[in-house]
Amino acid sequence: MMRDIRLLNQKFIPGTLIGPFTQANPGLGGVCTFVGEVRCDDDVEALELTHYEPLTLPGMHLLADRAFARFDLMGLLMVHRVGRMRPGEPIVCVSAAARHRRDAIDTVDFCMDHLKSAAWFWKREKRAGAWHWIEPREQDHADLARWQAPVGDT
Amino acid sequence: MMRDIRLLNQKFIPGTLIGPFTQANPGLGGVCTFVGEVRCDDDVEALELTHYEPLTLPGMHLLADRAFARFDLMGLLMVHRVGRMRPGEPIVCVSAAARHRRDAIDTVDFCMDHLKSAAWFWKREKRAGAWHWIEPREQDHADLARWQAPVGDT
Amino acid sequence: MITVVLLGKLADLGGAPALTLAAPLDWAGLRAALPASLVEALDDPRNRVAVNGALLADRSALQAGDGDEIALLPPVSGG
Amino acid sequence: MITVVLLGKLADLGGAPALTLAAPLDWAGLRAALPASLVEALDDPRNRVAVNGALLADRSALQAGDGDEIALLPPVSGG
Repeated sequence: MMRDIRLLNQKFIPGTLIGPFTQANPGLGGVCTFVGEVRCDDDVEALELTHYEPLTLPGMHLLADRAFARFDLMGLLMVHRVGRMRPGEPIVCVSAAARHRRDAIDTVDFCMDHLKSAAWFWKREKRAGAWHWIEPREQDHADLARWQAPVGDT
Repeated sequence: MMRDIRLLNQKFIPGTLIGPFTQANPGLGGVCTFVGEVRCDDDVEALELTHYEPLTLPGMHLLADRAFARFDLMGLLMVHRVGRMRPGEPIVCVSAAARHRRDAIDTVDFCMDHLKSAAWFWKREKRAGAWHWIEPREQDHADLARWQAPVGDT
Repeated sequence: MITVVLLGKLADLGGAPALTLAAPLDWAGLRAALPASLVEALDDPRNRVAVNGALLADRSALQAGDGDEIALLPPVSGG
Repeated sequence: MITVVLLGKLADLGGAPALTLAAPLDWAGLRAALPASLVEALDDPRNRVAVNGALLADRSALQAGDGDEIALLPPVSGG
Protein backbone atom coordinates (compact mmCIF):
# COMPACT_ATOMS: atom_id res chain seq x y z
CA MET A 1 0.00 0.00 0.00
CA MET A 2 1.47 3.27 -1.15
CA ARG A 3 0.68 6.32 0.94
CA ASP A 4 2.42 9.63 0.33
CA ILE A 5 1.11 12.72 2.15
CA ARG A 6 3.16 15.90 1.93
CA LEU A 7 3.20 19.64 2.41
CA LEU A 8 5.63 21.38 0.05
CA ASN A 9 6.90 24.93 0.33
CA GLN A 10 8.46 24.91 -3.13
CA LYS A 11 7.13 24.61 -6.66
CA PHE A 12 6.50 21.03 -7.75
CA ILE A 13 5.86 19.25 -11.03
CA PRO A 14 2.89 16.87 -10.64
CA GLY A 15 4.10 14.54 -13.39
CA THR A 16 7.23 13.72 -11.41
CA LEU A 17 5.04 12.50 -8.53
CA ILE A 18 2.30 10.73 -10.49
CA GLY A 19 4.55 8.54 -12.62
CA PRO A 20 6.36 6.89 -9.70
CA PHE A 21 3.08 6.69 -7.75
CA THR A 22 1.40 4.75 -10.58
CA GLN A 23 4.44 2.47 -10.92
CA ALA A 24 4.33 1.79 -7.18
CA ASN A 25 0.84 0.31 -7.42
CA PRO A 26 1.16 -2.62 -9.83
CA GLY A 27 -1.97 -4.56 -10.62
CA LEU A 28 -4.26 -1.59 -10.17
CA GLY A 29 -7.42 -1.13 -12.21
CA GLY A 30 -7.24 2.62 -12.42
CA VAL A 31 -5.64 5.80 -11.19
CA CYS A 32 -7.51 9.05 -10.83
CA THR A 33 -5.54 12.25 -10.38
CA PHE A 34 -6.53 15.83 -9.78
CA VAL A 35 -4.09 18.69 -10.12
CA GLY A 36 -5.20 22.15 -9.04
CA GLU A 37 -3.35 25.21 -10.25
CA VAL A 38 -3.45 28.87 -9.29
CA ARG A 39 -6.08 30.18 -11.69
CA CYS A 40 -5.19 33.04 -13.99
CA ASP A 41 -8.02 35.21 -12.72
CA ASP A 42 -8.27 38.73 -14.00
CA ASP A 43 -5.80 40.63 -11.91
CA VAL A 44 -4.39 38.08 -9.47
CA GLU A 45 -0.62 38.55 -9.28
CA ALA A 46 0.17 36.02 -6.58
CA LEU A 47 -1.43 33.73 -4.04
CA GLU A 48 -0.24 32.81 -0.57
CA LEU A 49 -1.29 29.79 1.44
CA THR A 50 -0.63 29.82 5.17
CA HIS A 51 -0.82 26.67 7.24
CA TYR A 52 -0.46 25.83 10.91
CA GLU A 53 2.14 23.14 11.34
CA PRO A 54 0.62 21.32 14.37
CA LEU A 55 -2.77 20.94 12.63
CA THR A 56 -2.35 21.00 8.85
CA LEU A 57 -0.26 17.91 8.10
CA PRO A 58 -1.87 15.79 10.87
CA GLY A 59 -5.23 16.84 9.38
CA MET A 60 -4.16 15.61 5.95
CA HIS A 61 -3.10 12.29 7.46
CA LEU A 62 -6.47 11.98 9.18
CA LEU A 63 -8.17 12.68 5.85
CA ALA A 64 -6.07 9.94 4.23
CA ASP A 65 -7.07 7.55 7.05
CA ARG A 66 -10.73 8.31 6.34
CA ALA A 67 -10.26 7.78 2.60
CA PHE A 68 -8.60 4.39 3.18
CA ALA A 69 -11.43 3.42 5.56
CA ARG A 70 -14.19 4.57 3.21
CA PHE A 71 -12.92 3.41 -0.19
CA ASP A 72 -11.27 0.28 -1.52
CA LEU A 73 -7.87 1.82 -2.23
CA MET A 74 -4.46 0.56 -3.22
CA GLY A 75 -2.61 3.84 -2.90
CA LEU A 76 -3.07 7.51 -2.16
CA LEU A 77 -0.88 10.50 -2.97
CA MET A 78 -1.85 13.85 -1.45
CA VAL A 79 0.52 16.76 -1.93
CA HIS A 80 -0.28 20.36 -1.06
CA ARG A 81 1.71 23.52 -1.58
CA VAL A 82 2.07 26.22 1.05
CA GLY A 83 3.72 29.62 0.72
CA ARG A 84 3.62 32.05 -2.19
CA MET A 85 2.64 30.95 -5.66
CA ARG A 86 2.10 32.59 -9.03
CA PRO A 87 -0.76 31.99 -11.48
CA GLY A 88 -0.25 28.70 -13.31
CA GLU A 89 1.67 27.00 -10.51
CA PRO A 90 0.28 23.75 -9.08
CA ILE A 91 -1.27 24.04 -5.59
CA VAL A 92 -2.52 20.54 -4.99
CA CYS A 93 -2.18 17.05 -6.40
CA VAL A 94 -4.31 14.12 -5.25
CA SER A 95 -3.92 10.75 -6.91
CA ALA A 96 -5.75 7.56 -5.95
CA ALA A 97 -5.04 4.06 -7.21
CA ALA A 98 -7.68 1.38 -6.86
CA ARG A 99 -8.86 -1.85 -8.39
CA HIS A 100 -12.07 -0.18 -9.57
CA ARG A 101 -12.51 3.24 -11.12
CA ARG A 102 -15.36 4.35 -8.84
CA ASP A 103 -13.14 4.07 -5.75
CA ALA A 104 -10.32 5.95 -7.48
CA ILE A 105 -12.54 8.79 -8.73
CA ASP A 106 -14.59 9.09 -5.53
CA THR A 107 -11.45 9.20 -3.41
CA VAL A 108 -10.08 12.14 -5.37
CA ASP A 109 -13.46 13.89 -5.18
CA PHE A 110 -13.69 13.22 -1.41
CA CYS A 111 -10.13 14.36 -0.66
CA MET A 112 -10.41 17.51 -2.78
CA ASP A 113 -13.71 18.54 -1.18
CA HIS A 114 -12.17 18.15 2.26
CA LEU A 115 -8.90 19.87 1.36
CA LYS A 116 -10.90 22.77 -0.07
CA SER A 117 -13.14 23.41 2.89
CA ALA A 118 -12.02 21.44 5.93
CA ALA A 119 -8.21 21.52 5.83
CA TRP A 120 -6.17 24.02 7.79
CA PHE A 121 -5.17 26.44 5.07
CA TRP A 122 -5.70 30.17 4.79
CA LYS A 123 -5.44 31.82 1.43
CA ARG A 124 -4.83 35.36 0.32
CA GLU A 125 -4.44 36.88 -3.12
CA LYS A 126 -2.39 39.81 -4.30
CA ARG A 127 -4.28 42.12 -6.62
CA ALA A 128 -3.01 45.50 -7.77
CA GLY A 129 -0.18 45.20 -5.28
CA ALA A 130 -2.40 44.59 -2.22
CA TRP A 131 -3.09 41.35 -0.37
CA HIS A 132 -6.70 40.22 0.22
CA TRP A 133 -7.78 37.30 2.39
CA ILE A 134 -10.08 34.80 0.69
CA GLU A 135 -13.25 33.86 2.53
CA PRO A 136 -14.64 30.30 2.45
CA ARG A 137 -16.94 29.71 -0.53
CA GLU A 138 -20.53 28.53 -0.04
CA GLN A 139 -20.02 26.06 -2.88
CA ASP A 140 -17.15 24.41 -1.01
CA HIS A 141 -19.37 23.80 2.01
CA ALA A 142 -22.10 22.38 -0.22
CA ASP A 143 -19.53 20.07 -1.83
CA LEU A 144 -18.37 18.87 1.57
CA ALA A 145 -21.92 18.16 2.74
CA ARG A 146 -22.27 15.55 -0.03
CA TRP A 147 -20.04 13.19 2.01
CA GLN A 148 -21.89 13.51 5.28
CA ALA A 149 -24.16 10.50 5.27
CA PRO A 150 -26.62 10.48 8.17
CA VAL A 151 -25.52 7.06 9.41
CA GLY A 152 -22.37 5.02 9.23
CA ASP A 153 -20.16 7.79 7.92
CA THR A 154 -16.56 6.91 8.56
CA MET B 1 -10.21 24.85 -26.49
CA MET B 2 -8.23 21.63 -26.63
CA ARG B 3 -10.07 18.53 -27.77
CA ASP B 4 -8.23 15.30 -28.47
CA ILE B 5 -10.28 12.14 -29.08
CA ARG B 6 -8.45 9.04 -30.27
CA LEU B 7 -8.58 5.30 -30.72
CA LEU B 8 -5.14 3.70 -30.50
CA ASN B 9 -4.21 0.20 -31.56
CA GLN B 10 -0.79 0.32 -29.92
CA LYS B 11 0.46 0.61 -26.38
CA PHE B 12 0.54 4.20 -25.11
CA ILE B 13 2.11 6.00 -22.16
CA PRO B 14 -0.51 8.25 -20.49
CA GLY B 15 2.11 10.68 -19.15
CA THR B 16 3.17 11.59 -22.66
CA LEU B 17 -0.41 12.68 -23.44
CA ILE B 18 -1.31 14.36 -20.14
CA GLY B 19 1.70 16.68 -19.94
CA PRO B 20 1.12 18.36 -23.31
CA PHE B 21 -2.64 18.40 -22.69
CA THR B 22 -2.18 20.32 -19.42
CA GLN B 23 0.28 22.71 -21.09
CA ALA B 24 -2.25 23.34 -23.87
CA ASN B 25 -4.82 24.67 -21.40
CA PRO B 26 -3.13 27.67 -19.74
CA GLY B 27 -5.09 29.49 -17.08
CA LEU B 28 -7.01 26.43 -15.99
CA GLY B 29 -8.09 25.85 -12.40
CA GLY B 30 -7.67 22.10 -12.41
CA VAL B 31 -7.11 18.97 -14.42
CA CYS B 32 -8.64 15.64 -13.54
CA THR B 33 -7.29 12.53 -15.20
CA PHE B 34 -8.31 8.90 -15.07
CA VAL B 35 -6.10 6.14 -16.43
CA GLY B 36 -7.51 2.63 -16.59
CA GLU B 37 -5.21 -0.34 -16.90
CA VAL B 38 -5.76 -4.01 -17.61
CA ARG B 39 -6.17 -5.38 -14.11
CA CYS B 40 -3.89 -8.18 -12.97
CA ASP B 41 -6.77 -10.48 -12.13
CA ASP B 42 -5.99 -14.01 -11.06
CA ASP B 43 -5.41 -15.83 -14.28
CA VAL B 44 -6.00 -13.26 -17.03
CA GLU B 45 -3.23 -13.58 -19.60
CA ALA B 46 -4.47 -11.06 -22.14
CA LEU B 47 -7.41 -8.87 -23.00
CA GLU B 48 -8.79 -7.95 -26.42
CA LEU B 49 -11.00 -5.00 -27.21
CA THR B 50 -12.89 -5.07 -30.48
CA HIS B 51 -14.48 -1.95 -31.90
CA TYR B 52 -16.63 -1.18 -34.93
CA GLU B 53 -15.02 1.61 -36.90
CA PRO B 54 -18.19 3.33 -38.21
CA LEU B 55 -19.68 3.61 -34.70
CA THR B 56 -16.92 3.63 -32.10
CA LEU B 57 -14.96 6.81 -32.82
CA PRO B 58 -18.05 8.83 -33.86
CA GLY B 59 -19.64 7.66 -30.59
CA MET B 60 -16.66 8.98 -28.62
CA HIS B 61 -16.93 12.33 -30.41
CA LEU B 62 -20.63 12.49 -29.56
CA LEU B 63 -19.76 11.76 -25.93
CA ALA B 64 -17.21 14.61 -26.01
CA ASP B 65 -19.89 16.92 -27.47
CA ARG B 66 -22.20 16.03 -24.59
CA ALA B 67 -19.45 16.63 -22.03
CA PHE B 68 -18.70 20.07 -23.49
CA ALA B 69 -22.43 20.89 -23.47
CA ARG B 70 -22.97 19.66 -19.92
CA PHE B 71 -19.85 20.93 -18.11
CA ASP B 72 -17.85 24.14 -18.12
CA LEU B 73 -14.74 22.74 -19.79
CA MET B 74 -11.54 24.14 -21.20
CA GLY B 75 -10.23 20.94 -22.69
CA LEU B 76 -10.91 17.24 -23.01
CA LEU B 77 -8.59 14.36 -23.85
CA MET B 78 -10.17 10.94 -24.44
CA VAL B 79 -7.93 8.13 -25.63
CA HIS B 80 -8.96 4.50 -25.83
CA ARG B 81 -7.00 1.43 -26.76
CA VAL B 82 -8.31 -1.29 -29.04
CA GLY B 83 -6.71 -4.62 -29.89
CA ARG B 84 -4.84 -7.00 -27.64
CA MET B 85 -3.36 -5.90 -24.34
CA ARG B 86 -1.54 -7.52 -21.45
CA PRO B 87 -2.17 -6.99 -17.71
CA GLY B 88 -0.75 -3.66 -16.61
CA GLU B 89 -1.14 -1.92 -19.97
CA PRO B 90 -3.24 1.24 -20.10
CA ILE B 91 -6.66 0.85 -21.77
CA VAL B 92 -8.14 4.29 -21.41
CA CYS B 93 -7.11 7.81 -20.48
CA VAL B 94 -9.60 10.63 -19.95
CA SER B 95 -8.37 14.04 -18.89
CA ALA B 96 -10.50 17.14 -18.40
CA ALA B 97 -9.28 20.69 -17.83
CA ALA B 98 -11.64 23.25 -16.35
CA ARG B 99 -11.66 26.47 -14.38
CA HIS B 100 -13.31 24.67 -11.44
CA ARG B 101 -12.50 21.27 -10.01
CA ARG B 102 -16.11 20.02 -9.95
CA ASP B 103 -16.42 20.34 -13.73
CA ALA B 104 -13.08 18.58 -14.26
CA ILE B 105 -13.85 15.69 -11.89
CA ASP B 106 -17.47 15.26 -13.04
CA THR B 107 -16.43 15.25 -16.70
CA VAL B 108 -14.01 12.40 -16.11
CA ASP B 109 -16.65 10.51 -14.12
CA PHE B 110 -19.27 11.11 -16.85
CA CYS B 111 -16.99 10.09 -19.72
CA MET B 112 -15.72 6.97 -17.94
CA ASP B 113 -19.23 5.78 -17.08
CA HIS B 114 -20.27 6.19 -20.70
CA LEU B 115 -17.13 4.61 -22.13
CA LYS B 116 -17.62 1.65 -19.79
CA SER B 117 -21.21 0.90 -20.63
CA ALA B 118 -22.40 2.85 -23.66
CA ALA B 119 -19.42 2.91 -26.03
CA TRP B 120 -19.03 0.46 -28.87
CA PHE B 121 -16.42 -1.88 -27.45
CA TRP B 122 -16.50 -5.61 -26.95
CA LYS B 123 -14.07 -7.20 -24.57
CA ARG B 124 -12.75 -10.69 -24.15
CA GLU B 125 -10.17 -12.16 -21.81
CA LYS B 126 -7.75 -14.99 -22.28
CA ARG B 127 -7.59 -17.33 -19.31
CA ALA B 128 -5.75 -20.67 -19.33
CA GLY B 129 -5.21 -20.28 -23.05
CA ALA B 130 -8.90 -19.81 -23.94
CA TRP B 131 -10.75 -16.59 -24.84
CA HIS B 132 -13.93 -15.64 -22.95
CA TRP B 133 -16.27 -12.77 -23.87
CA ILE B 134 -17.03 -10.35 -21.06
CA GLU B 135 -20.67 -9.57 -20.42
CA PRO B 136 -21.82 -6.07 -19.44
CA ARG B 137 -21.70 -5.52 -15.66
CA GLU B 138 -24.80 -4.48 -13.73
CA GLN B 139 -22.69 -1.96 -11.84
CA ASP B 140 -21.76 -0.22 -15.09
CA HIS B 141 -25.42 0.26 -15.98
CA ALA B 142 -26.13 1.60 -12.50
CA ASP B 143 -23.22 4.03 -12.88
CA LEU B 144 -24.57 5.23 -16.22
CA ALA B 145 -28.06 5.78 -14.82
CA ARG B 146 -26.65 8.40 -12.43
CA TRP B 147 -26.33 10.81 -15.37
CA GLN B 148 -29.85 10.38 -16.71
CA ALA B 149 -31.69 13.29 -15.16
CA PRO B 150 -35.44 13.18 -15.80
CA VAL B 151 -35.53 16.64 -17.38
CA GLY B 152 -33.05 18.76 -19.25
CA ASP B 153 -30.43 16.08 -19.74
CA THR B 154 -28.25 17.03 -22.67
CA MET C 1 -22.53 -8.29 -52.54
CA ILE C 2 -23.39 -7.34 -48.97
CA THR C 3 -20.92 -7.62 -46.08
CA VAL C 4 -22.30 -8.70 -42.71
CA VAL C 5 -19.96 -7.74 -39.87
CA LEU C 6 -20.32 -9.79 -36.70
CA LEU C 7 -19.11 -8.09 -33.53
CA GLY C 8 -18.15 -9.54 -30.16
CA LYS C 9 -19.36 -13.04 -29.47
CA LEU C 10 -21.54 -13.03 -32.59
CA ALA C 11 -18.30 -13.53 -34.52
CA ASP C 12 -17.83 -16.78 -32.60
CA LEU C 13 -21.44 -17.82 -33.25
CA GLY C 14 -21.07 -17.05 -36.96
CA GLY C 15 -17.65 -18.69 -37.17
CA ALA C 16 -16.04 -15.56 -38.72
CA PRO C 17 -15.84 -11.80 -38.07
CA ALA C 18 -17.62 -11.11 -41.38
CA LEU C 19 -19.74 -12.90 -43.96
CA THR C 20 -20.56 -12.03 -47.54
CA LEU C 21 -24.12 -12.44 -48.80
CA ALA C 22 -25.79 -11.79 -52.13
CA ALA C 23 -27.64 -8.47 -52.57
CA PRO C 24 -30.31 -7.28 -52.08
CA LEU C 25 -31.50 -8.27 -48.60
CA ASP C 26 -34.48 -7.35 -46.50
CA TRP C 27 -35.01 -8.63 -42.94
CA ALA C 28 -36.58 -11.91 -44.00
CA GLY C 29 -33.86 -12.39 -46.59
CA LEU C 30 -31.12 -11.80 -44.01
CA ARG C 31 -32.68 -14.29 -41.59
CA ALA C 32 -32.86 -16.88 -44.37
CA ALA C 33 -29.30 -16.30 -45.58
CA LEU C 34 -27.47 -16.33 -42.24
CA PRO C 35 -26.21 -19.54 -40.63
CA ALA C 36 -28.80 -21.12 -38.31
CA SER C 37 -26.41 -20.47 -35.39
CA LEU C 38 -27.02 -16.73 -35.81
CA VAL C 39 -30.78 -16.59 -36.31
CA GLU C 40 -31.61 -16.72 -32.63
CA ALA C 41 -29.14 -13.91 -31.96
CA LEU C 42 -30.67 -11.94 -34.84
CA ASP C 43 -34.07 -12.03 -33.16
CA ASP C 44 -32.71 -11.00 -29.74
CA PRO C 45 -33.60 -7.30 -29.34
CA ARG C 46 -30.49 -6.75 -27.19
CA ASN C 47 -28.41 -7.24 -30.32
CA ARG C 48 -28.52 -4.08 -32.43
CA VAL C 49 -28.42 -3.87 -36.21
CA ALA C 50 -26.70 -1.15 -38.25
CA VAL C 51 -26.56 -0.54 -41.98
CA ASN C 52 -23.54 1.43 -43.19
CA GLY C 53 -22.84 2.60 -39.67
CA ALA C 54 -26.39 3.80 -38.92
CA LEU C 55 -28.28 1.93 -36.20
CA LEU C 56 -31.74 0.72 -37.20
CA ALA C 57 -34.57 1.74 -34.90
CA ASP C 58 -36.79 -0.88 -36.55
CA ARG C 59 -34.74 -3.85 -37.74
CA SER C 60 -37.67 -5.35 -39.66
CA ALA C 61 -37.41 -2.34 -41.99
CA LEU C 62 -33.89 -3.37 -43.05
CA GLN C 63 -33.10 -2.85 -46.74
CA ALA C 64 -29.57 -3.48 -47.97
CA GLY C 65 -28.25 -3.38 -51.52
CA ASP C 66 -25.02 -4.11 -53.32
CA GLY C 67 -21.97 -2.72 -51.48
CA ASP C 68 -23.85 -2.10 -48.22
CA GLU C 69 -22.47 -3.22 -44.86
CA ILE C 70 -24.75 -4.72 -42.24
CA ALA C 71 -23.38 -4.91 -38.68
CA LEU C 72 -24.77 -7.14 -35.92
CA LEU C 73 -23.84 -5.64 -32.57
CA PRO C 74 -24.26 -7.50 -29.27
CA PRO C 75 -24.44 -5.57 -25.99
CA VAL C 76 -21.19 -3.73 -25.37
CA SER C 77 -19.02 -4.92 -22.53
CA GLY C 78 -17.21 -1.75 -21.75
CA GLY C 79 -13.92 -0.10 -22.43
CA MET D 1 6.10 32.99 28.25
CA ILE D 2 3.18 31.93 26.05
CA THR D 3 3.20 32.27 22.27
CA VAL D 4 -0.06 33.25 20.62
CA VAL D 5 -0.07 32.33 16.92
CA LEU D 6 -2.47 34.34 14.75
CA LEU D 7 -3.54 32.64 11.54
CA GLY D 8 -5.02 34.10 8.37
CA LYS D 9 -6.53 37.51 8.66
CA LEU D 10 -6.20 37.46 12.45
CA ALA D 11 -2.48 38.12 11.85
CA ASP D 12 -3.49 41.37 10.12
CA LEU D 13 -5.86 42.27 12.97
CA GLY D 14 -3.18 41.57 15.55
CA GLY D 15 -0.48 43.32 13.54
CA ALA D 16 1.87 40.30 13.63
CA PRO D 17 1.76 36.54 12.95
CA ALA D 18 2.56 35.82 16.61
CA LEU D 19 2.53 37.56 19.97
CA THR D 20 4.27 36.70 23.22
CA LEU D 21 2.35 37.01 26.48
CA ALA D 22 3.23 36.33 30.07
CA ALA D 23 2.24 32.96 31.58
CA PRO D 24 -0.07 31.69 32.92
CA LEU D 25 -3.26 32.57 31.05
CA ASP D 26 -6.86 31.49 31.37
CA TRP D 27 -9.61 32.71 29.00
CA ALA D 28 -10.24 35.95 30.85
CA GLY D 29 -6.52 36.56 31.08
CA LEU D 30 -6.08 36.03 27.34
CA ARG D 31 -8.93 38.43 26.54
CA ALA D 32 -7.37 41.03 28.81
CA ALA D 33 -3.85 40.61 27.42
CA LEU D 34 -4.61 40.66 23.70
CA PRO D 35 -4.80 43.91 21.70
CA ALA D 36 -8.33 45.34 21.60
CA SER D 37 -8.39 44.77 17.83
CA LEU D 38 -8.42 41.00 18.49
CA VAL D 39 -10.96 40.73 21.30
CA GLU D 40 -13.98 40.77 19.01
CA ALA D 41 -12.40 38.04 16.86
CA LEU D 42 -11.65 36.07 20.03
CA ASP D 43 -15.34 36.01 20.93
CA ASP D 44 -16.46 34.97 17.44
CA PRO D 45 -17.26 31.23 17.67
CA ARG D 46 -16.25 30.77 14.00
CA ASN D 47 -12.67 31.39 15.08
CA ARG D 48 -11.27 28.26 16.73
CA VAL D 49 -8.74 28.11 19.53
CA ALA D 50 -6.03 25.48 19.93
CA VAL D 51 -3.48 24.92 22.69
CA ASN D 52 -0.31 23.08 21.64
CA GLY D 53 -2.04 21.89 18.46
CA ALA D 54 -5.18 20.53 20.18
CA LEU D 55 -8.44 22.31 19.35
CA LEU D 56 -10.48 23.40 22.36
CA ALA D 57 -14.08 22.26 22.42
CA ASP D 58 -14.80 24.81 25.15
CA ARG D 59 -12.58 27.87 24.80
CA SER D 60 -13.63 29.28 28.16
CA ALA D 61 -11.81 26.31 29.73
CA LEU D 62 -8.47 27.50 28.29
CA GLN D 63 -5.48 27.05 30.59
CA ALA D 64 -2.01 27.84 29.24
CA GLY D 65 1.26 27.84 31.09
CA ASP D 66 4.86 28.70 30.41
CA GLY D 67 6.05 27.40 27.01
CA ASP D 68 2.56 26.66 25.73
CA GLU D 69 1.40 27.78 22.28
CA ILE D 70 -2.09 29.17 21.78
CA ALA D 71 -3.35 29.37 18.16
CA LEU D 72 -6.27 31.50 17.00
CA LEU D 73 -7.67 29.99 13.81
CA PRO D 74 -10.18 31.79 11.61
CA PRO D 75 -12.38 29.81 9.17
CA VAL D 76 -10.23 28.07 6.57
CA SER D 77 -10.46 29.32 3.02
CA GLY D 78 -9.46 26.21 1.21
CA GLY D 79 -6.44 24.73 -0.44
